[in-house]
Amino acid sequence: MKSVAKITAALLLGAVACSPALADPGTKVALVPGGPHPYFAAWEQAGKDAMKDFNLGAGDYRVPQKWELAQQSTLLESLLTQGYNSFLIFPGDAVGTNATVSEIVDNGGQAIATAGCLKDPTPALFCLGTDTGNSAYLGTKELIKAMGGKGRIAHFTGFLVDPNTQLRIDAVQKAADETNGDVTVVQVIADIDAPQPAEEKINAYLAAHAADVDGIVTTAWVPAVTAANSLRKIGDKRIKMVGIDHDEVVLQAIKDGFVNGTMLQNPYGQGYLGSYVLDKLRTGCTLKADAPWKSNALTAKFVDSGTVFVDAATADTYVDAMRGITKTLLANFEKDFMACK
Amino acid sequence: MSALQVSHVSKAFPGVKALDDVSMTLRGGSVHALLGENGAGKSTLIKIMTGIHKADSGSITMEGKPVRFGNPRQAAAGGLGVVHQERNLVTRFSVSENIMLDRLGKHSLSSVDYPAIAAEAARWLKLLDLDVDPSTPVSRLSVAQMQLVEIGKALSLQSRVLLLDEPTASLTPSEAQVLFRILRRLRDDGVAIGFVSHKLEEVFDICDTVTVLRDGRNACDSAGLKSLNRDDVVQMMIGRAERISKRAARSKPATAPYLELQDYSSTAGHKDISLAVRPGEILGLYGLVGAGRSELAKAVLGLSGQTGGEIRVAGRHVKINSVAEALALGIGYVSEDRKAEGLILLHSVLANAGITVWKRLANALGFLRDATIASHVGPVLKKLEVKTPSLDQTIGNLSGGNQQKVSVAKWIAAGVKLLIIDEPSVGIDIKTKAYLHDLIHELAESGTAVLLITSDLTEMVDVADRVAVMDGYRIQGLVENDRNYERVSTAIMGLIHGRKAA
Amino acid sequence: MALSFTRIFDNDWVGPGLVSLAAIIGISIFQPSFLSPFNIFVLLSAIAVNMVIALGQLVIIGIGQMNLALGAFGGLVAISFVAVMELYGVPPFVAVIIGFAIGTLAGGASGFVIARTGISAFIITLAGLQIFKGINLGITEAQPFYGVPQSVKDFGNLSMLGPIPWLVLPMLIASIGMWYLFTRLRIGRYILAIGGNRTAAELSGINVTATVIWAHAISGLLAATAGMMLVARLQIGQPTIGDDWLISSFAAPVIGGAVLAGGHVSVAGTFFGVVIIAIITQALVLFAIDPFVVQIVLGGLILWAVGINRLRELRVAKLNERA
Amino acid sequence: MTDATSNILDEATPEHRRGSGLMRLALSNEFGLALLIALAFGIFAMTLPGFTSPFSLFTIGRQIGIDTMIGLAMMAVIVTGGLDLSVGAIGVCAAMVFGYLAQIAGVPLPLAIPLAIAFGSVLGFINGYVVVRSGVHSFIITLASMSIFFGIMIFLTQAQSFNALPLAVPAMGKLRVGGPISILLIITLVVCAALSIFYRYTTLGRQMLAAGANARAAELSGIRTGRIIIACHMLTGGLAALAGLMLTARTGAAVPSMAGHLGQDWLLPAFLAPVLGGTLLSGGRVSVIGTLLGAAFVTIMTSGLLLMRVGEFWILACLGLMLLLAVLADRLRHQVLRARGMI
Repeated sequence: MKSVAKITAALLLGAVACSPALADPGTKVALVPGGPHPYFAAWEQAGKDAMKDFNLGAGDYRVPQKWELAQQSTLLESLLTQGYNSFLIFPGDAVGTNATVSEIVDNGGQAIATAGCLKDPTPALFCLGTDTGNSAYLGTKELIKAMGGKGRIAHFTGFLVDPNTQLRIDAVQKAADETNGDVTVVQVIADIDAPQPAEEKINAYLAAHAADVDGIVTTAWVPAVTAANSLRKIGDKRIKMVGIDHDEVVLQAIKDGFVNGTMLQNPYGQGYLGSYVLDKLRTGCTLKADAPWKSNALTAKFVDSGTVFVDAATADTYVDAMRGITKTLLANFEKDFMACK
Repeated sequence: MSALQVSHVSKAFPGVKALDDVSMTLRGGSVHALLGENGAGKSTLIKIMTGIHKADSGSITMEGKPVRFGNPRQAAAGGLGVVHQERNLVTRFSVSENIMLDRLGKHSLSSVDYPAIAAEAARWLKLLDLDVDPSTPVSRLSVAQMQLVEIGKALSLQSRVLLLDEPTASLTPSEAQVLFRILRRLRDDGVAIGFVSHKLEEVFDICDTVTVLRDGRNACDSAGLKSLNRDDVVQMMIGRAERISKRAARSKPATAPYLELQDYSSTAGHKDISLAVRPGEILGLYGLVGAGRSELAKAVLGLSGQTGGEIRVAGRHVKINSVAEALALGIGYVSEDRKAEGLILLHSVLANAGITVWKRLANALGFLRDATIASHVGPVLKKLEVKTPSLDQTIGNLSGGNQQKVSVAKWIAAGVKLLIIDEPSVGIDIKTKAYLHDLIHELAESGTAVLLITSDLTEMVDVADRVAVMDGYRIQGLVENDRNYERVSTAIMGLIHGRKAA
Repeated sequence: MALSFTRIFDNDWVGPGLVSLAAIIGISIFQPSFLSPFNIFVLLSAIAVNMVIALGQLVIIGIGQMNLALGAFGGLVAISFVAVMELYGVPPFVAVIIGFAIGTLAGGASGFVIARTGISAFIITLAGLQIFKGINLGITEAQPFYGVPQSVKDFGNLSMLGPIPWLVLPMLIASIGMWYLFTRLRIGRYILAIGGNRTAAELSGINVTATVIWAHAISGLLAATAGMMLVARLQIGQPTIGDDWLISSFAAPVIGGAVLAGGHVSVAGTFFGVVIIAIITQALVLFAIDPFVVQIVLGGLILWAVGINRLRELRVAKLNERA
Repeated sequence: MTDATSNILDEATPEHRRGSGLMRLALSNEFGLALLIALAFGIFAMTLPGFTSPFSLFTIGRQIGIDTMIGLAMMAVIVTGGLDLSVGAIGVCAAMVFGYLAQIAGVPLPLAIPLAIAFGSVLGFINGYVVVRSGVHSFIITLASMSIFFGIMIFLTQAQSFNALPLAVPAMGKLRVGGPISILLIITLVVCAALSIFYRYTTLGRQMLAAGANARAAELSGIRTGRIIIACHMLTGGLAALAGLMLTARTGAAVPSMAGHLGQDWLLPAFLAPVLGGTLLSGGRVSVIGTLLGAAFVTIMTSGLLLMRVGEFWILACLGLMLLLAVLADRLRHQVLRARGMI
C-alpha cells in the first residue's frame, strides 16, 4: 500500500511538470503536417520567416504527435479553438481531411492544402505542393534517361493506405509505358515507410535481383534513404537510381555517385508562400477564378510549388535553386492568382 | 523443549473469528495430529505458522525462541517445512529442481550446478524410497510420487518441524503405508511432525499426540493419543458423540429410475458403468480421491464424450452434450469446488442463485428484471435460511456454509429432477452441514432423485440410501445402507480393497 | 529407436527448424540467388535484429506476462544512443553502455511497478508504451538524429566473416546468454518456475517481486540491444524505431513453441520462428507477390503456428496421460 | 457451539455495512472519474480562453462519442477476460463495406447501416469462433485476424476511399443538437443506455457477465459458455462497426487509413476508456458509464493539454502517465475498501 502511494505521488509530480504557455491575437497561421516527418522540418523556419517578413500574428509549425488522421483532426480543431484562423495543412488523408477543413471554413478560418492535395470537392482554397504523381513521373523519366532509354525498373514506395502511393505507382508505370516496352517495371515494393521493414525488403530484393534490374526509382522518403544506403553497401554503380527528397544520406550518395539524382520538392517555399497568400487573402484579396490553375489527379486547383531534379552537379547548390523558384512564385502569385483591392 | 509451540493465537477475518486463543505444542521425535472439521481453523492455523497470515494476538516459539515469519520463505529458512494440500510443484521442472527450487544458486546470476542438485535430491529420494531419476520431469510422475517429492522438498530444508496437510488425500492405502513408514523413520530421527488428516484410522495408526480444533478454539491441546479412543476424538471434533444415524433406513421407492446408466463408458476413462437413481432416492457414490466420481458426474453432464453404453433419463435414451442440455433434462450438479466451479464469487447472491432460471424467467425479448428473479429465488433462499445482508451482496463475502446453500438453492430454484451433489460439506460449519443433510432428505422425500458424492464415510452412512462404490473409474459394487456404520464401512472398504488385493 | 525419434520431435525447435530448412531448400531451387553470399548476409542481418527483439519478449512470456512497451524501450534507447553521440560527442563505447543502462532501467522500472502493485503487466506496459514513446517524441520532436559515427555504421553493415555480418555477434551473445539463462542460471529457472506455477514458486521461497523486476530489466536490456543494433543497421537514429516490433515479437516465440501462459520457452525454437518470418518476408519480395497480400500471409502464418502448437500440446498431453 | 456459529453468521449481517453505502459510492471508480472530469473541466474552463466555446464543446463532445464507442467495443470482449486487437481493423472493414454499399451499390442508408454493422458482427463471429474452438488466447488470434482482415480490405479496395457518400453521411458528422452537442455523442449515449440495460436486464447480457467472471462455474450452471463468448465477440464486432460508421460520418468518407495501419490507432482509446472506467481486465464486471467517463476524461485532458500548448509531442507521455496514475489510484481505492472490510 505504501509503495503504491509513493509511486502515485512521484507520478503526480511528473504529471504536474507538463505546464502551459500562451498565444497572442492577429493573422495567425498554423502550419500543420500530417504527422512527424523530416520533410516538413523546413516549414518551421518558413513559418517564422513569414511571420517576421509579413508581420503576421503567428506563423507556428504544429505537428501531430503521430501520423494519425484522428490526431491531426484533433490538433486542427484545437488550433481553431486557440484562435488560429489560417492553416497550411498537409492532408493526413486526401479525402478524410476534407471534413476537418470544412469545419475550419465553417468557423471562419481558411486553409490551403499544402505539400499534398485534397480531393475535389474540397473546401480548401487550393492546393500548393508537389504533384506527387507528376514528380514520380518526372523522376522516372530522369531515371530512364540515365538508363539509356531501356532496361528494367524496380519501384520502392510508401504506405499503401496513403492514396498517393497508388498515384505514384501509376505514374511510374505510365513513364515506363511511354517507352513502348523498352523499359519495364519489374517490381513494386510498397508499405515500407518504416525504416526497419524498408531495410529488410529492399536489401532482400537487391540481394536476389540486383542482376535483374537496371534502375531503381523511389517515391517515398524512407525507401529513398534505404535504397541509397543499400546501393552504397553493395558498391553497385551499374544500377541507376533516382530518389526523392533531400535527406542527407541521399544527397551524399548523389555526390559519391551511387545515386543519380533525386526529385527535390520545395517545403520551405510552400510554407513561406502559403503563409503570405493566407495573409493576403485575409486582408482584402480574393482568388481569381480564372487564374492559371493546374490540375492533377486530385484537384483542379493546383499550384506547383516546384520540383527540381538534382544530380551530382547541382547537389551543393540546390538550396539556391529552390530559393529562386520560391522567389519567382512569390513575385508572380499576386498578379497571377489574386485580385486585391 | 518443544520444537514448535503455538500459544494463545487469535485471528479474525472481516466478519469471522477464525481462531480464538488456540494453542498447540509439537515435540521432536513425535507425530502430532491436528484435527478438526472443515472450517474449524486448521488451515488458518497452518497459514499463521508459516507466515502467510499474521496472528492478531498470541505467539509462536520454536525451540523456546519466539519466531514471527513474514512469509513461507522465512518459515522454511527457520526450519519449518510444510507440505500443502494443493500440489505445489512446477511440473515442467525435474524432480531434483523442484526439491531444490529455493537453493538453485547463491544469487540470481549463479549457475545451477545440476549434478550437485541431482546428488542432493537423490539423497532425499532415497530416504523416501522413491525410485525415480532426479532428472525426470515432475509431470511424468504419479500423484503419489508427486506427494513424496513434496515431502522430500520440505525435508531437504533440514526442517526440524514438518507439517503435512492432508498428505494421504490422494494416496491409495498401500501408498499411504509407504508414507507412514517414512514418517516413522523421520520421527525416530527426531523430527517433529504435524499431521493433518480426516482419516481417523490413519491418525490412530501413526500419531502420538493430538490437538483438536472446533469452531476456531481448542477442543483439546496436545493431548496424548494413547489415552483417547476414537469416540473421544470424534466427540471433541463435533462437540457430541458420533451417532449411529438417527435417520431410519428409508423405504426404497419402487418408481422407475430417473437416471440410468447402462455399460456407460466415457472419454474421461470410465468403463462399463451401470447404475440407476430413482426419484425420491439418495444414491451415494463412494470412492477414494481419483476413483473417478466427480469425473463421472461431469461426464454425465456432457463435459466428456460418451464412448459406449447408454444414458436413459426418465426411461428415454438421451445423448447429453452440454450442461445446458442436462439442465433441460432436469439434471443439476453442485460442484465440490465451490469457488472455481460452483459459484461466481465476483457476482451477487441474486445472480448466483438465479443463473439457472434466467432463460426461463425472461420474456419473449430476453428481458428480465431483478425483481422477477428475486421473487422466484427469494423463497428458496429464505427456505434454505441463507444469511445475507441483501440479495445484492457479493457472494464471495458470505460464509462457506451460506455459499454452499446458494449453490444448492440455484438448482432447487431450477426445479431439477435429479441433483448430483459433490462433497456437500467441504469447508462449511457443522450446523450447516447437518442442515444440508436434512435438506437432502427433504429433497428426496419430495421426489427428487439425488446422487451424493462424498469421501466422508460418516456422511455417506448418515445420508445415502444405497452406496455405489467406485474405484479405478469402474463401479465395484453396491452396498445397501442400513445406517450401521461398522457394517457399511467394512463392506465399502472391502469392495475397494478387494480389488486392490486381486 | 522409435522412442528417441518421438523425443526429438517433442523438441520445440524441430518443427520450425524443419520448416525453415524446407523453405530454404524450396526457395533456393526456384531462386538460386537466394543462397548468394550477399543474400545470406542480408537475411542474417534481418534475423539478427529480430531475434534479439523476440528474445526481449520471450523472457516476459516465460514469466507469464507480456511486454507491450518493448518497442518503446527500443525506440527510446535508439534515439538516446545517437543523441548522446551527436549532441555530447560521447564515444560509441560509452554511448552503448548508456543505452544499456536506459533500457535496463526502463524495464526495471516497469517491472517494479508491476511487481509491487500487482496490476496486470498488460496495463502497466501499455502505459509504459505511451510514456516511453512520448518521451522519445518529446525529445526528438519526431526528427531523426543523423550523427551516427562511422564505426557504428560499419558494425551494422560490414561482414565479420564471409557472408556473416557483425550484427550476428550481439545476436549470438544474446541467444547463447538467454539459452544459458533459461537452462542454467538461477534467475532463468526462477522466471520459468514463476511462469509455470506462481503459487508453488512463492511457497518454495522464490522472491517473486525481485524475479519479475529481473525479467523486465532483462527484457529492457534486450530491447536496448536491438534498438542500438537497428541504429547501426539503418545508420540513422529514427524515432520510429520500435513502432512495429509488437507483432513479430510475439509471433516468433509462439511459432517457436513458447507457451503464452508462461513457464515454457525455447530459445532455439524462437530462433527458427524468426528465421521463418524472415524467409517469408523475403520470399514475398522475391516472388513479387502483390504487396497488398503480405499482411494476409503474415496473419495466416501466426494462425498456422498457433494451430501446430496446439496440436502438439494436445499430443504431448495425451502421451503424458498414457504414461 | 451453535452460539459460536450463529455469531459468525451474524457478523456478516448488514448492520456494520449499511452505513457505508455513501462511502462506497464516494469510493467508486465512476464517482472518482466524474470528480476528476469536473475538476479538469472547471480548471480548463477558467484558465483557457476558447475551451468552452460552442465549437470547442462540439468537437470535444464528438470525440467523446467516437472514443466511447471504440471503448465500448473493446469492453464487450474484455467482459470475457479476453481482448480483441482487431477492433480497429473490424471498424475500418465495416466502414469500407458501408462505403461500397452506399456509394457503389446504391443501397439506401437505412439498409446500408445495419448491413455494415452486421458485417462487423460477422468478423467478430470469426474471431470468437476461432478463439472458442482453438482454445488459444484471444490475444494471439486477434493479433492474426487484425492482419488478415485489414490485409483483405486493403487488397480489395486498393487503399482507395469512398468519398462520394450520400450527403446525409457527412451532414451527420457536423450535425449539432441542442446547441453544441454532436449527434454522434447522442448516438453514443443511446448505445450506452442500451448496453446498460442489456447487461442488467437481459438473459444474454447476464450470461456474458457470468461466463466472463467464471467460465467453468457458468458452464456447470447450464450456460453454453462457448456460444456466449462468441456472442461477446460479435457484440464487439458490431460496436466496432458502429464506431467505424461514426468515424465515417465525421470524416465524411470511408477511408482505409482512418484507423491507421492495421487499425492500430484504435487500440489506445479502446483500452484506455474501459480500464479507466473500472472494467476488470480479468472479466466478469463491466461499467458502461465508467467507459463513457473514461473516454470523456481522456478527451477533455487531451483537449486541455493541446490548448495549453504543452507541446504536442509530450501529450502522449502525459496520457501514459495519466493511465498509470488512474490504475494506481484504482488500486489504492481497492486497498482502502479492503482495509475497511468493504469488499
